[in-house]
Amino acid sequence: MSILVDEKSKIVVQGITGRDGLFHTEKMVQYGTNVVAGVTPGKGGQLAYNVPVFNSVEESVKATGADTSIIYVPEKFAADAIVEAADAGVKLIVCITEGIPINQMVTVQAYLKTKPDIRLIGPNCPGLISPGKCKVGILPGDIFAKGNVGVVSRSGTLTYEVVYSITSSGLGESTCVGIGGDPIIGTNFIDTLKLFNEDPQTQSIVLIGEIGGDAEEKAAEYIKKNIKKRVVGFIAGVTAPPEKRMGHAGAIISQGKGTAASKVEALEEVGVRVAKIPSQIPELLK
Amino acid sequence: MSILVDEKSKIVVQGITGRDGLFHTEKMVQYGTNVVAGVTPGKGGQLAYNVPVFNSVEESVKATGADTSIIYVPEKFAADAIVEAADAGVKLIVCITEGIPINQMVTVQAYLKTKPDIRLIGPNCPGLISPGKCKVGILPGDIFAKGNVGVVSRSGTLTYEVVYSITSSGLGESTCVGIGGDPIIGTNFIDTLKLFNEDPQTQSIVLIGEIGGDAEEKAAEYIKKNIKKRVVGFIAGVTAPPEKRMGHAGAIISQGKGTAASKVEALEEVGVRVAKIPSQIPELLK
Amino acid sequence: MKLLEYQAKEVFRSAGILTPKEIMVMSLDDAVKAAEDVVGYPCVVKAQVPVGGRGKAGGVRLAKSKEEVANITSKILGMDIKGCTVEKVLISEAVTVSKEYYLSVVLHRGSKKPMVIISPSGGVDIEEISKTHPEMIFKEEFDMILGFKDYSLRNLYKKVFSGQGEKVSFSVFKSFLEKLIDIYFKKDATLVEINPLIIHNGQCMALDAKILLDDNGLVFHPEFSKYVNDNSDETEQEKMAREASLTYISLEGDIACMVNGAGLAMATMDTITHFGGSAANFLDIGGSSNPEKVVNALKIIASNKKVKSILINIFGGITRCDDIANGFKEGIEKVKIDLPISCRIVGTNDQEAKRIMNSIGINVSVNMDEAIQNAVKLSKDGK
Amino acid sequence: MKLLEYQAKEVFRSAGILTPKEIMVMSLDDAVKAAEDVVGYPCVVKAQVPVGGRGKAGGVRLAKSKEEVANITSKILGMDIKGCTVEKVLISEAVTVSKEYYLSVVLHRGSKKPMVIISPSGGVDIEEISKTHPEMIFKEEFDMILGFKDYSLRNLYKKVFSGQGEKVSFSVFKSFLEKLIDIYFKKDATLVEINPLIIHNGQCMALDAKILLDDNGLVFHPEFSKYVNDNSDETEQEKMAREASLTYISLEGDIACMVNGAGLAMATMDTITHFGGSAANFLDIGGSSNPEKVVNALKIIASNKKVKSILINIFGGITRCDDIANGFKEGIEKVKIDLPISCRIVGTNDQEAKRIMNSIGINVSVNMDEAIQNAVKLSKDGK
Repeated sequence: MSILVDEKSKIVVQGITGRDGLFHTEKMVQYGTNVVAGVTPGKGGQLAYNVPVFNSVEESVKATGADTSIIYVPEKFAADAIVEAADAGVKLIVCITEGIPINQMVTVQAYLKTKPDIRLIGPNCPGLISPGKCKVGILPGDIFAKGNVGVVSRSGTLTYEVVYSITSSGLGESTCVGIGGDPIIGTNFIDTLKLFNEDPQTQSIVLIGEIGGDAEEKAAEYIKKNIKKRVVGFIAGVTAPPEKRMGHAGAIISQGKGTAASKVEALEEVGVRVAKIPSQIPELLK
Repeated sequence: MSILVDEKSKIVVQGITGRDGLFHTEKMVQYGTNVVAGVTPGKGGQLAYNVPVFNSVEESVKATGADTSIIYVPEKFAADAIVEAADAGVKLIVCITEGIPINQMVTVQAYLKTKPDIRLIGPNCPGLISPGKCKVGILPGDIFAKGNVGVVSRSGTLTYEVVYSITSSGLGESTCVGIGGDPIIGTNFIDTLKLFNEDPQTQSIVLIGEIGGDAEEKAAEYIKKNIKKRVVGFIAGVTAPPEKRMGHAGAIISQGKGTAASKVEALEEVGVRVAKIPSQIPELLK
Repeated sequence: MKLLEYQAKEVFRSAGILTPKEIMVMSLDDAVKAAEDVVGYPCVVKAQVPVGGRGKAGGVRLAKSKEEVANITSKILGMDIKGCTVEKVLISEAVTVSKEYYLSVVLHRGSKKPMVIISPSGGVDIEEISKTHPEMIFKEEFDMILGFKDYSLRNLYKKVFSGQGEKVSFSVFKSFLEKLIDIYFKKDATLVEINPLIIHNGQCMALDAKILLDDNGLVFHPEFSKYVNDNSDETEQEKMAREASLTYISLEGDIACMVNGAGLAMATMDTITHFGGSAANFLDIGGSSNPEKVVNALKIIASNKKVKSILINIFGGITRCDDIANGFKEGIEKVKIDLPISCRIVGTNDQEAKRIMNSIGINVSVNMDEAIQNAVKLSKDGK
Repeated sequence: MKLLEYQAKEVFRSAGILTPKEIMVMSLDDAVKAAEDVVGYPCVVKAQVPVGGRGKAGGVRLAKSKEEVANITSKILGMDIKGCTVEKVLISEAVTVSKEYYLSVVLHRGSKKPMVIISPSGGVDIEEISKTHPEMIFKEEFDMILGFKDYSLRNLYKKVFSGQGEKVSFSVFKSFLEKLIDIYFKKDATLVEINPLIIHNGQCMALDAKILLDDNGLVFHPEFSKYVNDNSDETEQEKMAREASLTYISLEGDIACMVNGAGLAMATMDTITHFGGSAANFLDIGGSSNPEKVVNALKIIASNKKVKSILINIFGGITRCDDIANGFKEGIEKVKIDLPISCRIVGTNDQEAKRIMNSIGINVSVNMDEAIQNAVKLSKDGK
């Protein structure tokens, strides 16, 4: 099993002829990912690393049956690219692009709410990987090993660090999902925990959070009620200075949540083993 | 059976203390409809024709479990009243109010699309009735008889005329739904045909259309593909002057549809027996 | 409510939409003055009427000099176009046209939202084009959350503006569309139409303009009330009806109808025709039981000299039949009616209504077909 | 980016939001002139700094005469408030306040849309109120299709404005909220806050103003670029980092860190603390492999006199480790570094990186804990 992507996933790369798009298309194909199409308006008919390029996502889906899109287009056009993918009927949209204005994402999220069958991961995320099957994103493929640990993380390189230590310890991953660090993201901790809980391959789950927001606190509530598998956590930012405050409004909304202490406490309270430093995670999984 | 409303439906009347709201609450209660609550902001705690009045739909739903709302509030507030009902969680909203600006309904419809479990009937409609069980609207109860004919209509008094002739002929109705005559309405012919098709009590269906739009033409396509029961039709406006045109845009969109001739032809083509005058309907049903 | 061209263009200009330089005038002197002092030559003299086809009727003509403006305006002012007398003309700058586009934002019932329709083949033949060359007509749905979708609009733009003619940039085009949709929503319109749209110095310009306003929305727009008496191609009866808040449409026949509800009124007309008669009007007295409305309705239908018989068809629901009867009785006392009357009343309080009608010598049927057949007979007896 | 009060109020006024009469000045003379010529007495002298708590620090004071304005301004200009030197003051009309409200539009992560927060208990204690009297805080979600829902807003209005104080009508309140949300979206803000909001002659008036702008949106708003250098409570290193497009936050410790990725950078700081050390900064060099960024980063961390050792922690992914190493080599050649260095590099092209680092005499570890423990040790050896 594994979640969200596997060897059957058909990937279309939006922005395939850009610098990042082309580079990572190569890496994804080399990993064994089934990249069936690319999209760059005006460049339809070309090939990019042997992948056929189309003028629109709709054309690419019609021609190839792509069901998963990955977005590398610049931040100015990325929100629109998500909408285009959603309209074209792909089921999973992974947006790597960093720097999309937050209120553009507010609008896109409201739009996606009208299309409940479509899942967005990101933006500003490293993507996801089901080791040995499919890599959709920018994660370095060689640190992963096929295994039974599900990893979900708000962070990028910290995820690699954690996975590196998991894999080095002799364990492997079912799927690793980088959900992204922006305030407004598509798939969240809870969505991913639910999928891992239902996935037979996944035996334990690592949740990597960081300061800010209350996603970890909410995940803790969800874990308490629903998750039967072992969950190990790590929260980055215990020693970080407090987040820049969103005026009084930020304090009124957060009511003390959002600090690393609050998150660690919430997780430990529901039985999650929280590592003090990343290298402790493998032993907590055992 | 019957569709949409029956003896178990719990009705809340929005605008119950208004002239129309109060008058028709009385008529509905006298018919045997289970009117459990009324709403008029600022008049919570009062009784209106022995029905408890609440300040908001939410309060009324919490207190009474109302699942169906009927709206009699003035046109200026009616679109907002639909939204309030949808937010409060009633499943069926019947909006009687006439004169709601069209683009307010455009906005409300977009909002309702995000709440797929909620059904709107109207606006600018007479409501619906399942004879002998429940009347939600302004239809004159005494012309109906319990029976097996499902009636769906864009019109108001013309519906009464048709029902009068059906009932006078010795037949009766399962449910009669007035879907409303505005350009933008909630439940349409096709939605209602689908329900009638699935309803065991309904043995035949009467569809009452009129000139303008292409709802009847679309209904004909749907009937061809899906409806197994006998359908009898009537289209008002065969001799009416052509509708005031929506500029060139109207002609470009309609492409000749919208006339009575087009509608009659479309219906007859799929086997619907179309009456020339309302009084022919009962014999076509036999 | 339909705005006349010059009124729609006033709305356009306040929204920042480019139009030719132009002035609306109501007299020959003002027309010449407008051309001489402001607009210049050549200019176009355009009849301002609420009906289509004015071009083919000779209501739009080019003038190259003071004499031509005077000559043409004097011909157009007072001209009859499809029953409307021209009282206003627009003296409009004659702009060089390299290519005519069609553009509109219109309510689309099917998708329940506004739709943009655009074609690179604009001009008077657009409806014909839409039939013979549907591939030249492009449509774009407006999304209530996102507005215009960039990717989709770019595709549209490429298709529409890829041909011959002066160029317009994507961002100019997009911001122009946004102004149109803004007008559509802010003014409670159901149609905002430009035909032809042209590209002039890299900008979109509206050479003509049509706006249909949603009557239900007029209450929010006092700015349009000054136009209400201005824009109607209505008959005398229709005008009386509008002032009395009744829905009345003049027809060619000789049986005057008074019905409650639009659907039943249309079905009544259809049934009249079915039985060999011909309706003189469509009249919906609405759901109210206000007797005064009935009095007014009676006045209006009786004022039509073509009428040979009167048909009353009432199905009481909210409408109380006795109220209708009382109104009718009052009306008959105020308005001298020499015409034969056929009456059908059924529904709420119909027994009381029957008593009242009988008291003024009118028989009441409960059967619609019977009453209509009677009205048809009465309309022919008099001939 | 945070706008200062006077900047936020400029935005408010262009959106039609009422504020007191006020002028921003940067000198004593201008302050007196503003009070004398425009604002009048009494007036309030308000320090313009990008940090909270200026009131309690004495940065907001009432002046009743020319002398008081001069006296107070001279005290406030140049004052230090939480590390920020006051360079600007606002001379503001002293408006009669019958009651203080709190109002903000803020991004709400949970619901993924903006939310309105409003309280009839505004003023400096609003955060305390939100804890002790949560029932005095009202929230209203903005809907991306409907905007504000009338029924819901009416409920809110009744609750908030039912108490003592000057009255405001529902329609004035609603249109005021719509202006705020308009600013929120049109300016790509994540917070628009008014505390206190007052009712003045039946209108809503903003006595204070705070706007946080989304940095990702600044590219669409050249109108704010003039404020960029103005609004920062940043240290010298932070300023250098901003100019080099790096994310740097000054901390109190003595181990300078250079890490790629914010999460890993935080985890690195946490691990330093775990092993008994203390980080001198947060520094994320980002996902790029641009060697120049590494050079700049090195310059910045080395310029902090408190630093006792340098820790490099790189996990290559998109970032190529050899690029980092090359940048570091270049930096070491340009910037004289006397500090001991602990280095961990792993990931894409790490072997080449190791070779380069070795060539300049730096050992490379593959183990993060090991490198960090080493950096902690190095930071203590020097003491």
